[in-house]
Amino acid sequence: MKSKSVESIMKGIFFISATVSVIAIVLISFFIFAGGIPFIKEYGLKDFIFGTLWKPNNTPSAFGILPMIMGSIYVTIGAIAIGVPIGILTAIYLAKFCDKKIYKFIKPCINLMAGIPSIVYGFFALVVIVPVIRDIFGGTGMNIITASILLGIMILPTIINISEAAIRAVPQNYYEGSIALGASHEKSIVFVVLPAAKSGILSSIILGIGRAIGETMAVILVAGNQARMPAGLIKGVRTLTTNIVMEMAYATDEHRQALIATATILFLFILIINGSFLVIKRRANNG
Amino acid sequence: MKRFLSTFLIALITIIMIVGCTNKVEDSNSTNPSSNNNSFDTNRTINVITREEGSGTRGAFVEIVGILEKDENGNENDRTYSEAIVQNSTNAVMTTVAGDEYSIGYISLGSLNNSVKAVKVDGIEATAENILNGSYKVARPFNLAYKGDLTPLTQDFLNFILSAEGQEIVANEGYVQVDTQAPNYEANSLQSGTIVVAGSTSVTPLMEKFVEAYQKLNPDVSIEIQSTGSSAGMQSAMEGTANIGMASRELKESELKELKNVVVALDGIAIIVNNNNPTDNLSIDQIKSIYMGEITNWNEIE
Amino acid sequence: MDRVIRITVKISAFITFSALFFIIGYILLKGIPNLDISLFSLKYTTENMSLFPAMVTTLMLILLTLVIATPIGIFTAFYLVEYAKKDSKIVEIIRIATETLSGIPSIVYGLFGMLFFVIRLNFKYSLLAGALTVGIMVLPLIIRTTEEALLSVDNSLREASLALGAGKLRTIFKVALPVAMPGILSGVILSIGRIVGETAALMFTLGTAAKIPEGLFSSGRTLALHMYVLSTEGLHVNESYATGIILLIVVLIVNGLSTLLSNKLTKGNENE
Amino acid sequence: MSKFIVKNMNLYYGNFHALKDISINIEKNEITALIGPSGCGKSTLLKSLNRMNDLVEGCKIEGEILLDGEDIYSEDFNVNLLRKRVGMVFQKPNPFPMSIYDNIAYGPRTHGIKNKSKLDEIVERSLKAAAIWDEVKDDLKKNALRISGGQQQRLCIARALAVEPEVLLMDEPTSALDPISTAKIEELIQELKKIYTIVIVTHNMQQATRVSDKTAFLLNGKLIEFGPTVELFSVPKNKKTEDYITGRFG
Amino acid sequence: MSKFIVKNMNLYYGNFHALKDISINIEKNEITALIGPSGCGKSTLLKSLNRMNDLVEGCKIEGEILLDGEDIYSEDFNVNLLRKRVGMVFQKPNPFPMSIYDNIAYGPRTHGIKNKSKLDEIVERSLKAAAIWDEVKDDLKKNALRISGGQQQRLCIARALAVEPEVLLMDEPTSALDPISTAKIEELIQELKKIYTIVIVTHNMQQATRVSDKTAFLLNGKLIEFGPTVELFSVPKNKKTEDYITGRFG
Amino acid sequence: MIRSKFDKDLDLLNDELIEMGNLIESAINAAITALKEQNVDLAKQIVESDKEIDDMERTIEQRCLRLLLQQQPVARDLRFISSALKMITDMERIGDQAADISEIAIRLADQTYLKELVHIPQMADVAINMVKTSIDSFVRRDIELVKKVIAYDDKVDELFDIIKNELVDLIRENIEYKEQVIDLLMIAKYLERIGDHAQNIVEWVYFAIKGEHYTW
Amino acid sequence: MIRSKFDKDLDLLNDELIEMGNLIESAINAAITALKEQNVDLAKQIVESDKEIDDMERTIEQRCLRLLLQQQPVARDLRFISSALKMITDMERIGDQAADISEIAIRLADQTYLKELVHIPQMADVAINMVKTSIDSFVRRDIELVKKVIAYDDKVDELFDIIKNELVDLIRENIEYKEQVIDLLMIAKYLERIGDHAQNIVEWVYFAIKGEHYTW
Ligand SMILES: Nc1ncnc2c1ncn2[C@@H]1O[C@H](COP(=O)(O)OP(=O)(O)OP(=O)(O)O)[C@@H](O)[C@H]1O
Ligand SMILES: Nc1ncnc2c1ncn2[C@@H]1O[C@H](COP(=O)(O)OP(=O)(O)OP(=O)(O)O)[C@@H](O)[C@H]1O
Ligand SMILES: [Mg+2]
Ligand SMILES: [Mg+2]
Ligand SMILES: O=P([O-])([O-])[O-]
Repeated sequence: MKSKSVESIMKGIFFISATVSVIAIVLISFFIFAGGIPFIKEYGLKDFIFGTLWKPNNTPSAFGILPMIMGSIYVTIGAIAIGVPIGILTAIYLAKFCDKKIYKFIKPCINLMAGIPSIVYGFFALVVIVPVIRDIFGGTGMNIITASILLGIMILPTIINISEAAIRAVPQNYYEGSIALGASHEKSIVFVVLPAAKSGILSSIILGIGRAIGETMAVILVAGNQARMPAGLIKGVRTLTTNIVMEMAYATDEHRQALIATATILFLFILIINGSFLVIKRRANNG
Repeated sequence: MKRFLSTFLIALITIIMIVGCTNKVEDSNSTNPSSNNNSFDTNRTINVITREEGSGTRGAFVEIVGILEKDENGNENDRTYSEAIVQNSTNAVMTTVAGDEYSIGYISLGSLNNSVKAVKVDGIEATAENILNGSYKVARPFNLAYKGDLTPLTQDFLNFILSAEGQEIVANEGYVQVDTQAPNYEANSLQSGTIVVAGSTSVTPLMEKFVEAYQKLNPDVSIEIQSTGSSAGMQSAMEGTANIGMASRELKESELKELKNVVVALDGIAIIVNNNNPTDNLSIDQIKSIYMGEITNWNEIE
Repeated sequence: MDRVIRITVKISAFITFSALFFIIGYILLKGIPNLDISLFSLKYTTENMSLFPAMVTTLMLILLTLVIATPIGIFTAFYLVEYAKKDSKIVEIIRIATETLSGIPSIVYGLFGMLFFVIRLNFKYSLLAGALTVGIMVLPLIIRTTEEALLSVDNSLREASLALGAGKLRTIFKVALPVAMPGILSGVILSIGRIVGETAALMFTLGTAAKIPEGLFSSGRTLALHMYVLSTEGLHVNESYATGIILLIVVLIVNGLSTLLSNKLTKGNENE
Repeated sequence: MSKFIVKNMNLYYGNFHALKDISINIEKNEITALIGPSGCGKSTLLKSLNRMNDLVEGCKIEGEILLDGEDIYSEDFNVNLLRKRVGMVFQKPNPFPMSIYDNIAYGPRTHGIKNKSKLDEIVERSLKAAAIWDEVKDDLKKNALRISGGQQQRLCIARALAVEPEVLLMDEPTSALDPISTAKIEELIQELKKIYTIVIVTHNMQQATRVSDKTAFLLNGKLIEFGPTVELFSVPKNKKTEDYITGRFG
Repeated sequence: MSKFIVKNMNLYYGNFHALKDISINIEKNEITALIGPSGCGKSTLLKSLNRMNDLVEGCKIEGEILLDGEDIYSEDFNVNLLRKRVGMVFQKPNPFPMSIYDNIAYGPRTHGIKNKSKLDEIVERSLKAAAIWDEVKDDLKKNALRISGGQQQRLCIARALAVEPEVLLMDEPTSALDPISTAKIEELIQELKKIYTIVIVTHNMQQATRVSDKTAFLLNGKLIEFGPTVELFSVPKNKKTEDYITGRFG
Repeated sequence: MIRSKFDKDLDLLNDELIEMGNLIESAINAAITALKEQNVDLAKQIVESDKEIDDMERTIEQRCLRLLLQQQPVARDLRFISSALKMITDMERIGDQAADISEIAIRLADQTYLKELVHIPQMADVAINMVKTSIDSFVRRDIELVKKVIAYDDKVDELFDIIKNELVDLIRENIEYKEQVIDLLMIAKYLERIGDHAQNIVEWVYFAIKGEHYTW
Repeated sequence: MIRSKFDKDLDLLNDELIEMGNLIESAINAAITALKEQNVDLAKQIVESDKEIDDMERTIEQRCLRLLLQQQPVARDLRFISSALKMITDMERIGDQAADISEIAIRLADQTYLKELVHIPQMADVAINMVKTSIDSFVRRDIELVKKVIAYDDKVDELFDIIKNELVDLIRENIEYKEQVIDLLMIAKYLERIGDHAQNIVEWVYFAIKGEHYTW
């Protein structure tokens, strides 16, 4: 039974491959936690998470990351508020309103948008968006709004591509069924097609949020990055990821550990967010 | 749909034109800095731009300007204005200042170009000579660090950098020599092998020049530069992933425990403002007040 | 109502496309004047600021990463879709793992890659460390898309193959895989996009040496890193923008090639 | 009385001439069956009656289709209203992925009915009319995708009825169903005839004989024969019709 | 001579008792039809004959199924070989998305035939046996998805024939086809009977009467009646059979 | 609920068959009465009403064909419909026979019977009984009644022979009545045919019920 | 190629009907010959072979029912099959009639005919012709032949009346032959019935072809 043994060997290989991501997660967790937990222990979890002062180079230094946690939350919400509706609506446009010729031209552009490195976005925002915001809102032009707009734009390709696929995957017969009841094209899409695509759209949002939280290189340039509690929409802000990326290059000793600990907290947040979305999704699928 | 497409294309063209034009305006500004001064509104707040915590540039800047407060217990407190925008690269600071008439920042002198304007500090222009002669105070060292004993190759490379030839490169690149009377480089023998240099992005451009010159003399030597940041450089040197670490700041105590360092150049720190900003000169105190948030308005400066 | 919907949709689309064209226009405007033949010199020097090594490194990294991640991703998907019992614990765990992986910010990958591959395994800054790091990063993408693609393969095709007396393995490779290919490919495209655009995770793993890596354990820099490095000190901003254009072109070519390939593959599969 | 009058209608999909000079009268409160080999244009003809063909790019129509004397393809004819008046049921049951209640209420809501008790009443009436009320009345909140295929199809009929159409178009409404569900739907169709005018496309000749009053036989886009069903199936006038219905075509 | 002997077979999907004490003999070179309402276990019974049920998680079988006297569920029975001997054709035509040629050659290649001219010969023979050779012979490189549904189904039959099975299992092979294609397949099935033993599941009672020699009626997993087709459809012995075939079930 | 239309149609068919059965039953009944009572009007009425029976046959035939066309009947439905299709031929023929008898009755109305009609009414009784029973067997789907009818047929044949011989004897004695005798003989023949038809009917009833032909 | 099985079955049905037609045609032909030539053997043979015709009827009937069951025939197929189903009753009855005639022939074989048989063979000719033509009309699906058969029927009825009167007259003169006369009368009646049946057959042929019943 030669073929049988080949079958079982391959099955073993497949299984081992499948464990790679688990191993990766374990390793990442290990290194990130191993790097972060000693510091957190020493500095005190409460002081670390709820401290509002981030002065790593002071003696004694202060490592409170609440400003960054809040900053991340604000900016992510802002990005979602901007990127999700526009992204989904654009996806609707691409899937249901756009004619073929335009689509053929635009679709690769959207894909291109996904491939543009974030620093390009960052400089673009710094040169184009920041002055506009400054003119409109005054101040430095580097603030939560700018960062949100930039992130909103950056998560567009993710949201558009996945949502569009989800919308296209909705069987045409739902749409036809609605049209045949005398509902207009627009109503049919909004009230029948979209709800039917909600699971796919939801995962596009999740991935979008992931990208928004994780994105740094661009945000650094336009967020202002002040390490203090967010002071308003038109004031600068620093997020967890920017905090890490920004100071990692110069951080030493405790400072460096504090940054890794920031990564640990960030990692925990990601786990929590993913977990809750998993639950939501499962609910949505069962409901 | 056709209509949509055409509006779209028109919009696109307009946008490109606008971007293009603003670009041109910028260009004309830079060639003719004073012509547009009249548009500068002195009643606006100062947009302060600083570097991130730990940055060599910032470290030198806050110390020299006196923003870093030290008390007798050895406690240090960086009192940088909390509303100051933090950018984490020279270029970001420059671009920000270039784009914001009311902003002020500080950058490595070696990176200065005409998109922004360097102001005099206490009436002294930021130039290599002025730093060398000590009249311009705001400068930082470019450190090279290594662990343990040097290999002959690395030693030779360091020798080259500190030689007259090496220091000439420093001067040519707009940085400040540490030794104007350095001896000539003596090639012991033709060197060969590999060196990994890692660290400061600020030092990197200079290091690239060193490397190119050195390789001209020793074609068999290959030198790899990792431009990952000062601390990462020190880390690499400590861990041995790099033979030489580069830092654009003083070494920390913990680093000094493990590493030996040499200063190969000084880098002036230029205080920059927008080209449209009529301000040409700032005193150290003014700079300090601006960066501590005590002066927040351009009209407070005189 | 209908008008409102229609107009909102169109306005949103307009916003998206404006943003997109602004960005592309920006890169083109900044980059085109700085494009110079010397940027394509074989060797990087401070004179030519050649982006050629970065281009080659980018391609090498893409290739190596895909060589590492694609089989693992596809095999994982095979396991999940074709072998594992639905709703079993293992599947659950792997799924949570992949979802989590896909949510981790790239800087965390960078940190991990540096701590594990570069330092712990002593790979130094190298192609391999970089490829492994971004490999893990794109793994969930490939797993996910492959899984979706496999799930969308009509079960009746598998049954047909089995009913002909073919074994499971043959069925997977000869029937399911070809049909799922376009889907897998789209995952690969996304991954390439991610690899090309990545900086944070690569800086501390691949390193930034301005040369073509001589081997797996040699460092290099991708176009995105090149851009980053050139721009940070503000000394070579122009070359950086020029690199941006090349990067866009690379992305366009890779996307185009993949679409072409996927069209070729789907041509065989499409209904009617 | 003719509900629909189709006069010298020609339909093109791009360059493809899908329906050729069709003239047919569809009588009120009758069931008209459309039969013919695959691709002969049955669905196309059906869809031209409520302008579902508008969704197809490059579809061009010439000639007239009058609904109660009004040309449904004239400029000022409201398409959405037309589709409200001329409901449609598809080959594959296609309930929306929402609750049974919402499925039925979808149409009325679309047409502006918001009142809860009014909606309740419509839902009940429609489900009763589609002979599925008893099976689902205790579970109106249930997702419509969780009922059986046959029930889904009746739900779709109920959904179509909920907007109070005058005509029901059915495109092979039972071809995806098992014989028992099919029988139920056939019964239902005959019940509905009392109130609605029905046009049904079917591949099942026996079904056409069972449920319809008139039958139209299409071939290659042409209307070959049209007449009372029993006559057409007993003594077809055209050789082609006979060949087709006796299974000797092709 | 009995090709298959099913003896007191019970089949469970998890806790669900899907087939209850089935005993049935399937004769060589006969066509046996399985009929019964949806969910009665027709497909399950069919699939148990070539162990396609192995793929279903939690599927348990008790009792014996003998193919030419050998228990196909015994430990040392090679499943792949079984499936080569007992071919299967599915409800929806499911050609592989490759060329017509490769579709047919897939099975033989699987079983180790590499020789090009041998494959050519098999392809031609199988396509001829499935009465589709004339329609595709000039275009064997064509993607199999680009031929019509009816042709696809015959292609699938040809594909099944290419591995030279002894038995052909068909699960509603025409339910997705139009009447004309259906007629062609029915003709074909009767041709094939000369060489193969055929078991066919069908929802179409007339089809069962037309094509089969014996018919088995299943209800709720039980074999209610089994006998010569014409007899079963003319004078069913069991009231339940009669109720079902006359459409009075449920 | 299922197939209610079909069932309704079948019920209708059943009712019509019963009605037709009643029609022919009363037709022969009336024909014999007319013969016995020499009632010309009644006889004429019967001849008239034969048209009704013919129409009935057409109606039923149509219905059967329509059901075959529409309902793809199998098993008992197919048997029922095809039996009906066959049965009505016999029923119609019985109607014809009754009309034929009535025509003779009209002819004989002004003649005095050369002998009191004994055996003919007797035979008629049996024949009528057969028809009645055959209809009953159909109505009740009753195999026993089928057998009874088949048993009756021998009686009819027997009676026919008796009558024939009797009539043959009568001719010799009443040669002037020869036409009457021949007519009566014809009546007897008709009655015998009616018996045959009744037997055919029950054979179809038997087939409809059992799915096989009656064998003796 | 399509429905070839069905077509084959229909062809078979057609052939069987023709064969049955031929059988009954030769049966009556032979019966009349036997009668004329007083050939007992032949007559017996006919009586025997009636079973064959009965079997044939059953076979055809089975086939019709099977086709109805399997093929869901419509239009001309349905008409053809249902006509066949009806026709065979009449054909079988013609066979019966031939057997009945043969039985009488056996009885009369040892008697000398009281008069040369003139009209009966003549009537037989017509009846045989009718049967023949009806079969032909079926074989050729020929409406003209149908009409011809229907026209013939009047002739048969006419001849029957002539024969009846003739026989009635004969009785008086040859009272001792009364039984023979009655027998001959019966034969005439049978022939008349054969004519009727032939007419029924063509009516079904007409229906099969035209889809409607023949109206006069
Ligand atoms: N959207 C379309 N574009 C181009 N041709 C089409 C389109 N829809 C249908 N056709 C063509 O028009 C003809 C009629 O199609 P239609 O769907 O009306 O056939 P049908 O009679 O309903 O067939 P079926 O029984 O298979 O549903 C076919 O030849 C088909 O190929
Ligand atoms: N994989 C499975 N797991 C659990 N139950 C199953 C599975 N497959 C089938 N069943 C159940 O077994 C019963 C018989 O299923 P089967 O598919 O054999 O029915 P069928 O007679 O083929 O019906 P149909 O005519 O709808 O194809 C059904 O009640 C079905 O719900
Ligand atoms: Mg259609
Ligand atoms: Mg099944
Ligand atoms: O600011 P750097 O440390 O990269 O020079």
